[in-house]
Amino acid sequence: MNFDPLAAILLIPALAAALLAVLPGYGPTARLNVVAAFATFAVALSLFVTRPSPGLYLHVDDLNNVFIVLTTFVGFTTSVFSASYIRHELETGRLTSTFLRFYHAMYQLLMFAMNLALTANNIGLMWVAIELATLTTVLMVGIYRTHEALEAAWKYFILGSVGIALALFGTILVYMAARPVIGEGLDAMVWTTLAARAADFDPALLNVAFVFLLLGYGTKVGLAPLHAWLPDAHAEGPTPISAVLSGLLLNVALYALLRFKMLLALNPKAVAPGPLMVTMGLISLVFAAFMLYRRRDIKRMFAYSSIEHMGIIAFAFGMGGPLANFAGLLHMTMHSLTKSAIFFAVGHIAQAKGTQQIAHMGGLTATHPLLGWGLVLGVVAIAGLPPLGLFMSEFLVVTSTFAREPWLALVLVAGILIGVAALFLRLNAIAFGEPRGACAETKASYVPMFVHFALVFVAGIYMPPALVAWFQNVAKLLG
Amino acid sequence: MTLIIASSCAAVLLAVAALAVGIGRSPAATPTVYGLCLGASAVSLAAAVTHLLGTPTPIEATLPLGLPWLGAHVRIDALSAFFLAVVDLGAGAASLFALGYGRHELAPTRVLPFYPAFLAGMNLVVLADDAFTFLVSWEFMSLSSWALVMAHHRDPDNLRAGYVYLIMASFGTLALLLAFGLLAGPDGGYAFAAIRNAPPSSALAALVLILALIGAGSKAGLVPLHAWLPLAHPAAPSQVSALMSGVMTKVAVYGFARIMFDLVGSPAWWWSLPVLALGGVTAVMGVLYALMQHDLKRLLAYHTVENIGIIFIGLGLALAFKAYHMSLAAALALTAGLLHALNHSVFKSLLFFGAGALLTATGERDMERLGGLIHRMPQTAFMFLVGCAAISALPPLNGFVSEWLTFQAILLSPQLPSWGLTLLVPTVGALLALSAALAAACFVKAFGITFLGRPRTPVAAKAHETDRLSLAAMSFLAALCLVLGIMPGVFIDALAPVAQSFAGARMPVQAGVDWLSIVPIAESRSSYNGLLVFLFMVISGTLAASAIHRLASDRLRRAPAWDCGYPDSSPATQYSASSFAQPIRRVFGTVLFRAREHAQMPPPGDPRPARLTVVLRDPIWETLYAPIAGAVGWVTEHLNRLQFLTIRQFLSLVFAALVILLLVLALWP
Amino acid sequence: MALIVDFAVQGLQMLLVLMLAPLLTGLVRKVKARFLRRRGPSLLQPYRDLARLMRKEVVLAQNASWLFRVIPYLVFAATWVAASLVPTFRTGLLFSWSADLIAIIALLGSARFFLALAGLDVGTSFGGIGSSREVMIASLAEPAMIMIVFTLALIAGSTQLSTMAGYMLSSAVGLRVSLGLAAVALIMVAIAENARIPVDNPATHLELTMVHEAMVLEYSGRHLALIELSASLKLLLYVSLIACLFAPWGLAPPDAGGERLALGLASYLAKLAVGGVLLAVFETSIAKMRVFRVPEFLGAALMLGLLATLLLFVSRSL
Amino acid sequence: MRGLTFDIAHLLAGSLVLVSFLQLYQDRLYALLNIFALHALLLALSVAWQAYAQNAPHLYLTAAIALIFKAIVIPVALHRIIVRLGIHREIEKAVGVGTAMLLGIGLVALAMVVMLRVTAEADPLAREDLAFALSVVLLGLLMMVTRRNAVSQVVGFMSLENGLVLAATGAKGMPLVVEISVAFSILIAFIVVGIFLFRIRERFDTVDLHALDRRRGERP
Repeated sequence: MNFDPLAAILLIPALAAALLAVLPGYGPTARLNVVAAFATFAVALSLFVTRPSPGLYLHVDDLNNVFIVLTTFVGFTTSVFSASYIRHELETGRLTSTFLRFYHAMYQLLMFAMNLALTANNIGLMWVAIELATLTTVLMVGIYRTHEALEAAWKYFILGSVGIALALFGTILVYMAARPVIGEGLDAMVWTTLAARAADFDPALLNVAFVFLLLGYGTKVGLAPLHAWLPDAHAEGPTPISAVLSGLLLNVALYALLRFKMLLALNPKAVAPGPLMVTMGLISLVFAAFMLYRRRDIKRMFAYSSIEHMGIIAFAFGMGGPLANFAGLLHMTMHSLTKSAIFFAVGHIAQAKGTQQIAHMGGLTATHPLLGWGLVLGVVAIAGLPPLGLFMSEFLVVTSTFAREPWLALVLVAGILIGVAALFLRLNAIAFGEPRGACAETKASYVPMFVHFALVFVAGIYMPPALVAWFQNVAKLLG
Repeated sequence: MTLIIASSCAAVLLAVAALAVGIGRSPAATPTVYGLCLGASAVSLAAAVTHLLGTPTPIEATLPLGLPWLGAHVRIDALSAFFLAVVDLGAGAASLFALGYGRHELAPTRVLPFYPAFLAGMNLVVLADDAFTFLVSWEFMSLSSWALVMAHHRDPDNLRAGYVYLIMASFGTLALLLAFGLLAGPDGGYAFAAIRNAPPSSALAALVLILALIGAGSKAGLVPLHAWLPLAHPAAPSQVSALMSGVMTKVAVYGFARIMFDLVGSPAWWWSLPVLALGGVTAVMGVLYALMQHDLKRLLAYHTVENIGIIFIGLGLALAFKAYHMSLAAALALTAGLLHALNHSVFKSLLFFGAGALLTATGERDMERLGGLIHRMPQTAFMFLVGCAAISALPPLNGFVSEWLTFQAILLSPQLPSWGLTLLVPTVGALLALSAALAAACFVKAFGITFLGRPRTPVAAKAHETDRLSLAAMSFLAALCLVLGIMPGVFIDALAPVAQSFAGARMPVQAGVDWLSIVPIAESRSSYNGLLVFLFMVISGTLAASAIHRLASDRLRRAPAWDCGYPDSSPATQYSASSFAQPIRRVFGTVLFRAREHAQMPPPGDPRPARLTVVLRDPIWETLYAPIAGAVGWVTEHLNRLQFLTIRQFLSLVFAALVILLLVLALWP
Repeated sequence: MALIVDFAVQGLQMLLVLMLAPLLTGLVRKVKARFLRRRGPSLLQPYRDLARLMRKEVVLAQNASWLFRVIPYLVFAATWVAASLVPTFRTGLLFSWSADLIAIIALLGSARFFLALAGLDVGTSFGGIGSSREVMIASLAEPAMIMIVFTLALIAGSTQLSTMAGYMLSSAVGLRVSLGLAAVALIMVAIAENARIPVDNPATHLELTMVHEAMVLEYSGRHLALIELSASLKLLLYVSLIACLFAPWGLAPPDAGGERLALGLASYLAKLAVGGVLLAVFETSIAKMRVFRVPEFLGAALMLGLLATLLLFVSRSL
Repeated sequence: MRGLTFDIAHLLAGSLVLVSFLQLYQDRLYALLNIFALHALLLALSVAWQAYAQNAPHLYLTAAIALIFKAIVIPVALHRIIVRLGIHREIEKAVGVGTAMLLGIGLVALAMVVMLRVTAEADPLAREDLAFALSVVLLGLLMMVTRRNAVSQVVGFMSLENGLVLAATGAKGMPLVVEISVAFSILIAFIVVGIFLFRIRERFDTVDLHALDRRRGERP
């Protein structure tokens, strides 16, 4: 039989999940987790060469290809990180082996759900996949069974469910809009056909649909004021999950949003989705930037920074145009790499310090040079300072915006500056100054973190033409 | 060719930085790194100078880096060649100094990797020829220097300094980002060539001017954006302080010149108004701040602010003249400004090296705890004295030449047809004169309190002369101060191509004038000859000395100080830095800094010492920075409540968003 | 040939100022004494003082540094060079183009710079008082002086003293407000710079009132002699400066023959005498002011200078 | 025939909205549960009717789920929980009944306005249904927002979801409807179990969400 990569990237995680659910013991399961993640990544890479033709349920195009590869890659590195992280958790007894099995199974299930959401060629399927992803992450956030963890999970769950419901309503509306044109049945939910015929859809229905989708998937993206679940979920869950949440799940939800934005953009009579996204983006950016100041929990702080960057990305896509869209895609990629790397560092730091409270950290560059400088590097990157990748995207966003909408650009710049100030205020306390707090040794795995940073660094000064070509195609698609 | 050499030198520096990360801990690291830096910058300097002296036609190249569809453009023309020379001159001197000074570094692993990176960043800024490369190098320079400021991170003051520095740096970069956004236009023509071909409309250009003033000014230390500078420059290790004060600020000047003289096209006359006004204010404020300091390195940092003001006065005049197509005058003003940039980088580096030598010798930066060091470290004292004289614009040293040229440029300004300028320029001239005089006063204080008199603390009494390499670096710069002072014509001629291409004309050729004197416009109008003045002074001084020693007595007897017959009292009775500044503080400080002196006199018979406390307040910090910080704090305070809502309340946020959006749809036309 | 003559004239000028300086000081002292109904020392007393000081041994404070011993020569050199570049009896001196008015002021500035350092070197409180007050005065006097230079330079279209004097001689210069303001300001600055009453009192040794004298308190012997000499040189310089700018009559042009030179010399001596007498009159008719009134005095000078310049700018641009 | 199907569907959908209002009005938990059961019943009926009208047999399955799961199982389960946890029988409201009602009416009006802008080509059935569905959704959300304790919020969420199912079934020939309704039932089951679990594991005194919020990561 011929080998179908598309099926593979879905089957591998699914099978792995099933296996991990039954296998006992730390060593083998962790290894299996890594292996499965790597296999998925390898297969995803093969998508670059052989791209299967779109079916009723699954398809691959320039847009999601990049995301699939990114997702599987970060999933792989995160699994490596999580191996060392979880070992420490087991040793300190924060996790028991039963939960460990659960954890690994859920991890692969999450991978499966995200891959499904990315490859889905069917808005219904995509919706189901994202719901699945949400549920799995909910369960993983609550895994520590502390008051805070349960509460975070509960909050995430309730808000997520509402989001899901809204998204579904939007999906139904899209179907309603498509049906008169395309006809009943599955075709009316297939991306490729939808995109082809979008111009003739009923604009009013599309508008309402987009409002619901924006709020529904926007809840997953964590745009303010729908962000409430995000900081706590990041803060209370296991750090690998925080990394995956920030690095991947937000992207996946944003990806879904982009798909629908494209749909609307194709319809001349519908409202321009741009202004909505720009507004929400700016609100999220400025709001998160201010919220960064009073954070005492390091993971919650970086969660807010994720909100901030999602705001920037939404802003970029809202502005539209080749430059801004390119910047948005680049920013998405760079952010997920950087933020997950930061969470790798933060996870080990929290383990070394035995707390997530910033007040009990200090002088890390002196006590744990690699972790400390890793964190510094991460913050420098996330603050959008050159020569790291996020600078390029911010450069493009700001410059391209200022020539078109000066005032928006000023708000954007102000938000970014406020955020940078907050981040470095905390960084000073964490990484420099006299060492503070407990100082345990950790068997940290630095490789994933520095691999990510290396990629971000390279992207900041040199981007391979192939990637650029993809991004530019997609940027054109996004209009 | 030059371009290849220059950029490869930058690449070498980056490689050295990477190397330093690797070998940072080994004892051989310090000499290796600084040695390599010295070599690289020397080569690059040679390349720049040859390019400047040869007929400098712009050379361009594009590397497959940076923005994918744009690539990294690098280019070297007269302006960048000149600033490349300034950068690498300072870099070379600093590296030489650090070869000796760096050995006393406590945390080499926090300095060595970033030092070459810093140098590379500055080189690249000067070479960059598209907005992206320029800003990347610019911010890279800030970032690496930030890391150097944080080198001694255990001191809370340094932490704060680093923090303020980074914020101001990002602020400036963002401003420049916006400026380039305007220049490049919506479809992103980021290459400087493209920008040159499509200069912005006058309204946009005005916005660019403001943004460039903010962006480059915040890096250069224009008042009121200088706040970070006196915090950050002293916090770094001394060779880095020298670089930041002497060189990095010049890179900022380069950025401003590049944008205003090259990219935005022909200027309008009123552009010069803010530049001149800010320049004048900066010059005076800077020196007044400096007079109130008793931390030596901070004092020097504030003087950087002052000199930046002088440089900007030159640039502003050049803009004004250029706007009215008075090319010759523009050339004079521009040359004056750039020459002062060069001079300042020389003597400011020299002074910071001196401060560094003191730091290693005594571990003190506070002048109130020094004194009498001229006996313990005579060579350092001599070099420092030369630096002081130079920065105080005393003939025949170099500081005087550039200020003299600036005055000459000001004296040409009545030919400017516009009212605003005719009223502003003489005022600026007065401010310039005032700042020059105050600078002299300030350096009498700096040198007198630090090196003269009697040691105020044991550490000062037990200080020892610094090492040879540091001295070599200092004497090199001191010699340069004299050379620049007595044969300025050479350098003015070297600057001719810059003036030619950016002011539209060049100053008259100085090489022809006999006795190496300089003639800005015409000999009947004004001329100055540093060499002759120098010779005159030497001759008459030696003449007098020999005559007196031969004809009259040369007997000499040591005795206790006379001091109006008071018995020799403790060193504490000497004038201290703050008491020396007291008259000037009373004259200027009472208004500007709201200086208040509280004297607590114990009642008669009470043995307690009387106490004099002086309260100074920083007007700019209080009126500009504190309110902003307060506002941010207020907003965060109030927004932070949103972190603590119940799930229901969060749900109602979602609900509200939904309803609002639906309403928007319902009301959509 | 011409070159030799120029050299001769330049040398003559240098010697002349050097020789005349103490005489001027002596004259001022004499006249003041006369006004006070004293006989006063003879006109030649300053020469005698100098000679005596020269012969005396130097008593150096124990912790005086090498700088302390070098400074008198530096100060003397700077002042002498400055004084020898001001046209006294003939414009267009050989080396006049080597330093214009701004440079001359800067030379005096460097003299003051080093003298102030000397005040701090021994590390006594009086030296400190002197230096700090001196620099405070200077920090106001110099900008005022620069403003005056601006005014004159803008009128004469040059900062070159010879050219300026030549222009002042010519009929082109009418009666100008700014010129008057500048003259007043220049006189005020001159008084301050030369530590004359009402700013400072050259004759006093009352600690709390003295400025210049406190600075040089630790000097003795030949060092003191040099400093005294440079002080009187400076006085001479300012008088001749005022003379050649505001009363340039009789100045010999560059291409003057013997008799014009003689005339110039004579007129110069006359001007000096007049200047000295006027100074004495002024000094005896006014009381010394408190140190912290000095800034106001000099601030007034600065404002006058600035006003003069502004007037000029405005009138030019009309 | 056409008219009749339309009218009946219209009637059922309209009565769903009405019942939502009743829920909004209700301030006793048990009564609320009963009314919700009614809500679910009506949903089941209307889904069944749609199944008949579009002769799409799979919709009967959805109807059945609605009937059994939502109209019977869940209310009973919640009933049990209330007894087991000894929750106060009356509902704490954040907003008074009157205002809630007013808001509700405003929302229904909004839903109508938004939906009636849809071009008439889309067949009226779908259009009206959508309008009603949207109002039910909004009312459910309003209920979640205005009620303080978890049970009534769950009820609110479920009626919201009823609105979704109504919309889904109203959309002719929409695939995956059954799957979706199943998925949602699972979701709701999760919620209910969640409430229950917290009681067992974490000894929260009440499932009033306030108690959950009391333990917070970072109080200033």
